[in-house]
Amino acid sequence: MAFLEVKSISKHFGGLMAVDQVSFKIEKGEIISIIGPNGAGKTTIFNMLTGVYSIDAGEIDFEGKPIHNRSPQEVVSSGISRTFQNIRLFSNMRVIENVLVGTHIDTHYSFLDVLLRTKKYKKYEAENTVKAVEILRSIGLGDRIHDYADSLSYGAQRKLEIARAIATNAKVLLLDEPAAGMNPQESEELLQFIRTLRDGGYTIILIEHDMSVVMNISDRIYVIDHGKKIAEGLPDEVANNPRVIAAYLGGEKKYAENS
Amino acid sequence: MIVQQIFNGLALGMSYALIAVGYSLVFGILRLINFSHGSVYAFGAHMVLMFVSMNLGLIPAIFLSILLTGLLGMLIDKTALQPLRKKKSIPIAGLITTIGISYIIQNMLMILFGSERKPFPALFDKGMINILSVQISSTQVFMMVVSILLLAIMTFVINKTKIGLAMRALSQNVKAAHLMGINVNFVVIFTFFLGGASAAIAGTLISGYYQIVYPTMGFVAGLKAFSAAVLGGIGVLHGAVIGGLIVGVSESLAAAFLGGTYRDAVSFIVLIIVLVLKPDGLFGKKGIMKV
Amino acid sequence: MKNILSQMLLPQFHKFYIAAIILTLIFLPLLGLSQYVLRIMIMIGIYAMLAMGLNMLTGYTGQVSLGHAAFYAIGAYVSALLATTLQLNFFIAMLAGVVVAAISSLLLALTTLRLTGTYLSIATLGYGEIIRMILLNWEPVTNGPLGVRNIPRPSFLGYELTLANNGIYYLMLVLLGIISLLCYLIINSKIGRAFIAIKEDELAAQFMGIKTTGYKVLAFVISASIAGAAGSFYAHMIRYIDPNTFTFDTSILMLSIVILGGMGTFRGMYVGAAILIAFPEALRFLAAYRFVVYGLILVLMMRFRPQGLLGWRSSNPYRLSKQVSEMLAQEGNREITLKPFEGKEEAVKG
Amino acid sequence: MVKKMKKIISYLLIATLVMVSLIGCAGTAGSKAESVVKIAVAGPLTGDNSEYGIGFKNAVELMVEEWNERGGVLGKTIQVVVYDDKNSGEEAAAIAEKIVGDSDIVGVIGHFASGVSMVASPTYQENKMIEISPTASHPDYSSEGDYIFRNNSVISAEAEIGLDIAINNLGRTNIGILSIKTDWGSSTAGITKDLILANDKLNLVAQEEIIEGSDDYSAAVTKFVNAGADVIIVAGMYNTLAPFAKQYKQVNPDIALVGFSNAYSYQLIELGGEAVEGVTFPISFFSGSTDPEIQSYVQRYIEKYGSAPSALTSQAYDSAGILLQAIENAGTTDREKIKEELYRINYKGVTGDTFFNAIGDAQKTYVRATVKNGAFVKVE
Repeated sequence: MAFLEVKSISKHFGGLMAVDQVSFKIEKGEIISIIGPNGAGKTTIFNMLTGVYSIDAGEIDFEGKPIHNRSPQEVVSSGISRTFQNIRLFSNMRVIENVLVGTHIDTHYSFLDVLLRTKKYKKYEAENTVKAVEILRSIGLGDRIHDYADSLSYGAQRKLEIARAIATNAKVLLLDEPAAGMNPQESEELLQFIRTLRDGGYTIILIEHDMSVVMNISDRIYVIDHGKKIAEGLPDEVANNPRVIAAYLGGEKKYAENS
Repeated sequence: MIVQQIFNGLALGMSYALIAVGYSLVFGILRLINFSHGSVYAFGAHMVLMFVSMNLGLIPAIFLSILLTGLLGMLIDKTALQPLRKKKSIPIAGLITTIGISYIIQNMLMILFGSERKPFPALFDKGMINILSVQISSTQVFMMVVSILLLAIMTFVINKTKIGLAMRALSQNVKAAHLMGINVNFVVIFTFFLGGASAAIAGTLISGYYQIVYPTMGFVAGLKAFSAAVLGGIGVLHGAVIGGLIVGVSESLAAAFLGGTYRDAVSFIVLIIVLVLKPDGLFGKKGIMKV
Repeated sequence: MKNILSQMLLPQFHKFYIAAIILTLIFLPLLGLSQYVLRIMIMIGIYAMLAMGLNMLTGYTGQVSLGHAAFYAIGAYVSALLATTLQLNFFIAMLAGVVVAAISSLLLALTTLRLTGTYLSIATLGYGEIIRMILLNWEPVTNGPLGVRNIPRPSFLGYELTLANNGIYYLMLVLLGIISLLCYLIINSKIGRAFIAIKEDELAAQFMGIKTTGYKVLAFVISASIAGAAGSFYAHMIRYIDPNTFTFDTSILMLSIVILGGMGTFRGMYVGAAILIAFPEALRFLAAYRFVVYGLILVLMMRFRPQGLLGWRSSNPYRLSKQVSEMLAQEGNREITLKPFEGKEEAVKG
Repeated sequence: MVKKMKKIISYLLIATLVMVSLIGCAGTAGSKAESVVKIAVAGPLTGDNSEYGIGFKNAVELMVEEWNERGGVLGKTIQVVVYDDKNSGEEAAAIAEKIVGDSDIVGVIGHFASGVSMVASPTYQENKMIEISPTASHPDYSSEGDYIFRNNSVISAEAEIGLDIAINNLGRTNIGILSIKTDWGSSTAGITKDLILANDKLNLVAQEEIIEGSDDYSAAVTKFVNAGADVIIVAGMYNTLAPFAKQYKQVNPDIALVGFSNAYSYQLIELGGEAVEGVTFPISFFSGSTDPEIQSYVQRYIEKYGSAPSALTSQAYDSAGILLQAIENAGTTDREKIKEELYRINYKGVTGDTFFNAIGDAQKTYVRATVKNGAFVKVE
């Protein structure tokens, strides 16, 4: 049994089949990528995985237990955390506070502890703060902890989102176009960081519409178009798959017409 | 007696429906609760009164008031709301702004016209009509006819004209509408003009029926009309009318069976129940959450 | 000149300023201020409490309540009725007022769980009106439009606190102090962070594992409890209450203070209350226009300074506790490899 | 740096604002002139009920003007100090402190609503400040203390006459009661109801309450019609009575309506038009009276303010007169002495002969008036 297994999940909005019987699996410590043209249904898959949308059919199992149709909070506490395509940081909070919010799930003190400032409160606050600083240092934001989140550069904000996701004690990270809007150098740094995460034992699912970004990093690639999985396999296999090329060309063409 | 009370409620509900259309119109396009609508309604009624006292005659006074109140609606959008959209403020900023505007208008009316109730000319008074032991006043019938006419015109504007098409496009997706070359600010401002004009019409008709105007007349009536709009599915014009009728009737029945002091409470309870159980209202459509 | 001024704002002086302000407030009545000025100070204090409470809900958690006068009213009525009918001591009556306000807010919050944003605000508005209708109509208990009279003054250890002996003033200071402290403790904890996260981005907060609904309810209850306490104090201070004090206008005044002062700040609540309560007294020629001014404040603040007059971000560094600084210093700058969460023991190991 | 400057400027601005506010609050104690007697007027000059507060102010200023023309009181000029309580208890409490802090003030005419008056009256009582409210109607108001007076009709007396009008002047016995949900309206309805139940000849067919803020009375009208009422006693101001009459007469033109002196205002006719024809009420002030004093008062009032005085305004006018007369009788501005005089006074004013009973309620004599051809006429 795979670490995380998605079995032919579907979702439709009204008459539109947004995701149609998509399946994939990922083993512990792997990086897989889900790619496809804009509007193919990639983010919808993330939304189904993380409990934003209910699924109409299919099953999602994590560590052998079903996790579909749960609330986002339950999904997070089972060990799956995500980032967003359009960054969703707590922009009026400081960098470190953003990460501290991530440690919320593992902070077990009561309202009374808060009012009385008990030992328990102090212990958790201290430990979590240290943990947050460590995560930020390791991701290269160690000198920015006092800054406000929205004062960071675009690339740094994406990193902060990942740091925040890590802070939730995640085992699986779902990264939605993490390199979007980055210059090649930034994006290479980020991919390097993702690799170190994998080496540390994290399991990572990436969403990208630009295939070239994930070619060198993915253990496997799944290609989605119009809500359907059209190809899967090693990066090289997928890159040469005629259906994928057609979808991308067709997709690009359609996209060009629209804009 | 129940039948008579239901008819009382329908007549009352028609007045809520008239006001509710304005809420629905703006909400349908902008997803904004225009809290100032109630005071704009009071403004419209006061303008009629002012022009009448200038001896312009009733009909020209009404038309001037509709025009001026429509302009007030445009002014509200231009000065207070458009900048918020430009800045992409939080949605609640719009609500707070319109509450502020409603305070400004209502209290300016109080300062300029005095807080007391003032007589308003009767519009169309031909006495009572008797239908099978139920009595309806001719003014109510007149009101109903005008309301339906107004609704028909609004529906026509929205569904059959070019600007209506633009309004509908905007209500679906502002960004896309903008990309398609629709002048978003113009359409919104036009919507506010329609909203203001409809408030003036409502103000004239309702004041003409009760023959009373005063600056705070829009507060409670506005809230109830808002309940009506929500009940019918805010953003849906015919929903506003049906919502208005339901609120009116339930209020009338509450007054009949629980006592007159419970009627306001009943319409607020209706509001909360609808919000909680069916926030999209009777005829509203459900939206998809986007992440 | 410029330099001296900006030097004066350095964080190390803040404690000094706060201490100076508190001392001034404590010694103020000894300057022989007239009772009229004291009354105004007390009203400012009450509205600062109310704003403090609303701030927890609106300023920090982002849920705009347009019916907060309801909780103010519930606190006032419960406390006043218990004190007049059962001769309960002020402090016990106040506690009861707070509890009932909390329970009623819990009921409201639980019924409106599904509502967000504007819809929630409108529901609170409706709720506020319904509570006023109940106060007006439930005559056997609330005495309807006749109100509750002869509410006893607060007494402390058998000593009656009045305006003349400054007791009421000091009671106000103590209450405001306690409420401020409670808010401070709550905000600087995971609860406060959860509140702010919900305001900033509710969905992202859910993905941090925050049970957003629960925290929103909590914010409601905290906020309503504070309003209840303020209401109870008001009732015993003013000694006669009727439903007319607790209208939509009162709710809007509270909201105006929070918005003017600066949502999500403490300083803004005191200053906002001071400005909005004192200004109609000071600028009498504007009295007729005061609601116009409240309206203008809402409009202009939203337009030009949505963060409020005092709503700037602190430029001080984030305060790390001594313990944390020591732990971090020990660690030095050693290389850290992040490892996924595997079990409880390793969970918080650095 | 710019940010810092902004911050400094905000701080300074706010500090100034707060300072100005506090100084503004404190700074009015000011000039103490020996040759002046001050009386305070407190009522809602702004907001929803400003028409009544402005009426108070006008009336008191008119009365004071008359006295000053005659040389003032005790040889001193009388000065009116006006306070706007915005019809809010919070405001009234602060204003009361301000008034008692000014030792030149001998008495207060105000406040308007009972609830507001009762927030302020403990402060007046404690500081031995005379308060005469021309409008407060809460049954417990005047028992707040011996310095607290009411120059308003006592509800029970008025209700009795109202009922007598229904029976004897209008010849009706099937009575409905409509009341507004305020302290006055509820008390009046309660007392009227008890009176009807105590009288075998009368028949209480329906009782309805309404909350101010809605102008639709159709539900109440339908209930009264169905209950077979032939007369309705309306415990409401002119702004309730007029629209109610309009809506009722559309359905049943034969209905008889009885009002209270609170509704006695030229605005009743202005708002109600034909519908208020025949509405009858007990009044203590009749602007059409042939009494030369009243005629000159009404004339002066219209000359100065452009409209005829209402009953409530006239009660404020008399309240000021009573207070000034008491000062004159006492021969001093010592408030305790003036208070004693107030209990002894029998004042012949525009609202009839007035004297206070032991708890400070004005005892008045009533006449009956009705609307005929768009004007108030006395019923003989």
